[in-house]
Amino acid sequence: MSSIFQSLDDALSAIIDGCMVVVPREVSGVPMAATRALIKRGVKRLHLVALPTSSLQADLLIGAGCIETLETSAVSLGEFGPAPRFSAAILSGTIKMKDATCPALHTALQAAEKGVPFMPLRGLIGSDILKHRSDWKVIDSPFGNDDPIVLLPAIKPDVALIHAAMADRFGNVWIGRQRELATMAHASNKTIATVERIYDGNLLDDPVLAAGTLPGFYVDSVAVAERGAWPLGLPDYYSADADHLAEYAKMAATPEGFAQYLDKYVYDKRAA
Amino acid sequence: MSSIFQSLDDALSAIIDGCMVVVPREVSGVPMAATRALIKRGVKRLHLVALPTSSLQADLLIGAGCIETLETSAVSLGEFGPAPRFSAAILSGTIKMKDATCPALHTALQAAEKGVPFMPLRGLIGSDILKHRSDWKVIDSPFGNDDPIVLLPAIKPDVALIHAAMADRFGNVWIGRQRELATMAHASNKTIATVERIYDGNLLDDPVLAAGTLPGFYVDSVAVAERGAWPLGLPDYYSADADHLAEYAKMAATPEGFAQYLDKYVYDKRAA
Amino acid sequence: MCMTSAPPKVRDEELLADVISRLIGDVRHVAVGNASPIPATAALLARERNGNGRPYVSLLQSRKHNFFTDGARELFDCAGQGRIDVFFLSGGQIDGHGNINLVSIGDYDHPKVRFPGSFGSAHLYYVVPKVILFRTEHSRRTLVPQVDFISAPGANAGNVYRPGGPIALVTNRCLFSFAKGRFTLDSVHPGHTVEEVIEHTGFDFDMPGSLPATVPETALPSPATLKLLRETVAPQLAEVYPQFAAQVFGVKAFGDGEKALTV
Amino acid sequence: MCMTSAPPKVRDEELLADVISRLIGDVRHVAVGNASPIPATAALLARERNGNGRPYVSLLQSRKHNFFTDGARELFDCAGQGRIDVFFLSGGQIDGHGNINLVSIGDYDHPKVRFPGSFGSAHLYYVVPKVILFRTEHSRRTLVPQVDFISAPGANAGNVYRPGGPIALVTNRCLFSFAKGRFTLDSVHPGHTVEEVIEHTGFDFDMPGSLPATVPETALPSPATLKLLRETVAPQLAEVYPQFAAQVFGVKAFGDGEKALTV
Repeated sequence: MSSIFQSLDDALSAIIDGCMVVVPREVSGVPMAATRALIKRGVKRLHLVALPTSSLQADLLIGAGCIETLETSAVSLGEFGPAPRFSAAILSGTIKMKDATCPALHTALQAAEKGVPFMPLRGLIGSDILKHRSDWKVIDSPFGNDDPIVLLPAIKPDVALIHAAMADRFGNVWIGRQRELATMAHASNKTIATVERIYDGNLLDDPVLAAGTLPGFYVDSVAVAERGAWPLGLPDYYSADADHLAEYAKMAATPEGFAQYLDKYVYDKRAA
Repeated sequence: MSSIFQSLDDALSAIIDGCMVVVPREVSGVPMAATRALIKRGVKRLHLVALPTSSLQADLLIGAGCIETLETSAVSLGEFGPAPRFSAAILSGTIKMKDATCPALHTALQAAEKGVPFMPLRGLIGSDILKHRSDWKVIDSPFGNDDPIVLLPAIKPDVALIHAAMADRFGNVWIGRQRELATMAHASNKTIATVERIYDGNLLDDPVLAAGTLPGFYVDSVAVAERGAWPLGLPDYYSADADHLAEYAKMAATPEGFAQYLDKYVYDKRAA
Repeated sequence: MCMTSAPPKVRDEELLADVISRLIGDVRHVAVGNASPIPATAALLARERNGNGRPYVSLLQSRKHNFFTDGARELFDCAGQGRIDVFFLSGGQIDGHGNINLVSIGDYDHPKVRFPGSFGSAHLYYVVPKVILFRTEHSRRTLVPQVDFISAPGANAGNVYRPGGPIALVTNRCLFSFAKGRFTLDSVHPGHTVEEVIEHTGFDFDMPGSLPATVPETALPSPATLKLLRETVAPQLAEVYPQFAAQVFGVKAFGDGEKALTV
Repeated sequence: MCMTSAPPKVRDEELLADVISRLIGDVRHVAVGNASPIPATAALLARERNGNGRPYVSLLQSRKHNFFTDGARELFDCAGQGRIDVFFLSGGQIDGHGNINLVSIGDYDHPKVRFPGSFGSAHLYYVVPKVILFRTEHSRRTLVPQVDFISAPGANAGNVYRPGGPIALVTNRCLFSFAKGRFTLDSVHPGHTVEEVIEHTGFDFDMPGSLPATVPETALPSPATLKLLRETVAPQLAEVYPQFAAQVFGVKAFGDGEKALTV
């Protein structure tokens, strides 16, 4: 069996222009090294599904012109303020926004995980989110008192892109408590993982590690990317780099500052 | 905080006559010590949901007259043959059987886990299982080509009864890869766990153990029951006792033999 | 406890946390979303006041004060099960019907201002029995007659399944309670007035007896509460909100709270 | 490979496993349910024949040959995703329309015989592209004109979503293929005859050219296949089906295959 490990660029080759990519929320291990590699390569017209929210990752991809459609419940830099490129893109109408609410995205991916065309969810009725989502339907529940309930169509991404602590040579990836990464992989056609390091052995052989492992069966390629979530944190591993995020918030406030940020931190022009 | 650990009988006090109890399949850690205690106590009219199948546990409870309604996809002793008390009860009409198919039960419990009144599932159409389940509905999917799809109502058990390797004094229970135990707990009003042993520490403090842990938040009582799945196996711990299961299959083939089995192994008349 | 000396100076954050902790009441589980240091302080205060580890407090930003092991979905599933009793929401705009707007100002397709987004509000607002709205900026810009975009409505007509909804709105100026689709001014914080609240509120609200004079002043935290806040709650908070804890309570966190993987 | 000596004696189980392994074909993932030693043998044989670790083989009874980590649900979710290419089903009764009965004989409410139940058949039969029916007892008792209870139907009318279904039925006497709602007798195993198959089959089926004489004999496993089965597959099988492996292949398992928890 040839190794599942590839170079970062090779591992990302399935993410082609125009494809639908699902990524995890800002605290679940965001593949930031992979995100920078995609921007460097110049990927275009992505349909990004951020499950269920995003911070730096969506803002960077939007600012760099990689996103055509964004489907998420919120984009924010948290304590570092609003996400400036996201806000600018919405105000200027340069991306198509599909506003959602967090559990709606989880539910739509669970529908894909189960192979059903839709799943119901409570809430949403009377919200303007629903009003702007013609792809969501309301039916009267056939159980109970005919109360209305929303049905959400399954989201089946082309690629799930994740970052995690470790993977073994069988492609098994240890995801720990970030179980939404498993749902993302189950729902998606392909899964690409970056990891901090290689685990020497088979993660499924140890009952304790196996409990937190996404099986290699679902994983198409893996690349080692040390501190690959930087400047965001990786649960159970390292915290976010607050100084860097503050710097980003400041620089990305203007298009010029954002371009400088890309030059400095993405396009490897540090030495210039 | 008073200890969550109780005697086996005290821990089981929430399982009262007539209540709905969900139990796991024969290979996921079946609370057999608890099952024997319930029979000894003489619990009656249980609505047992076996997720999604059962072996010795359902057969014992049926033979001992504890079951009014059984909801499951199959009861069998596997390589030791049919489940004799189950078959006899169906032929004589002494229990109400709600036949299902495995993923239908998983789905119905997931519906309760999500707090929705129903969930859809592929398959089932054209099956006589559906014909005999007036509580299941068929709608034309509002997504796609109006194809018919089955909606299953949520199952919300009164009690989830599980057996696992270990629990800590905060009620956290290590369930490993048996993640259906978490869904059972989430779906049920109360959860009772028996465990092989007490873990000295907090299972949630270790990131690796936490990944396989059902939080104590969902757990109402815990009792230590060493080899509590015997004569069935406990994954990652011990295998089933094949000799005993063969003995059971032989004894339970007749009502008299079954009564002797209860005397010998359940009612503690071994010395007699 | 006998206190004859002058009461210690009460900070605004301490007053608000005390108000919120009293709203929480006797419940089993309080969950607090991201970037909510004052509600987090209130939830921890409610727990420490009881002294029995209850209510469960889930701070979603924290690893330690958060028992979830089933991924990002578990919070919402847990709420759907009816297992979250209290949650906190805010809004770029909040109107007199309890509608909240976390999306945008102006026309949705051509907005003038964009906020981050609705997060889980369009679900949690429906299924959590006690949702406490919290907004420190109390102005006609934030408290409006009608929100431009309803992220989640304050109430639903007909037979929509809705066991949850708003019970109160806490601002830097006052405490409103919410019932039957309207806010009532329950108390005004010390140093603020009813007239000021009316002036800075963009929506109509009720008053007890409909007379400004009958609106009580918000009670100050007791010395025992302040002691709990400063000595017991603040150190726990510092792990999750280090800047806030340092600024308000002068307390520093030990380490970064992240327990490293040792495999 | 040059084989001049007499071929080694072929056991029935080896022949059936070989037939099934050829039906599996070039796929990514084969799953095998409980109490199915011959299909498990066939799946492992298909994998060892390719020599590249593919297809993935999930033996649901095994910890080692089973990658699932998301609980008992994952098998069915995986199938729903279209990620299981081959599965095996059987039936207390199987009829000529490919309907299978795992529930009861007689009236459902007052049955004469009760079987264990439908297991996952009413889902897997619909979503797994290649379902291979397997029943070693080939008789008019098991292969009937019409099953008494349809656990899962062989086909669906209308626009029912159904990417999966039966492709073949393997018995101790022969191999039937299944297409367009009917079985066709593809081959008769060595030592059996077409007449015997007709005599013991309760349903109508097609024959190539409609003449008994044109039905070929099932090919014996090649010596290379037998070697793989006996030397490579059997030891792996012994972990999951110790009795079967000992009886058919004379192979013993090492330990009980259960890796103990060491926390």
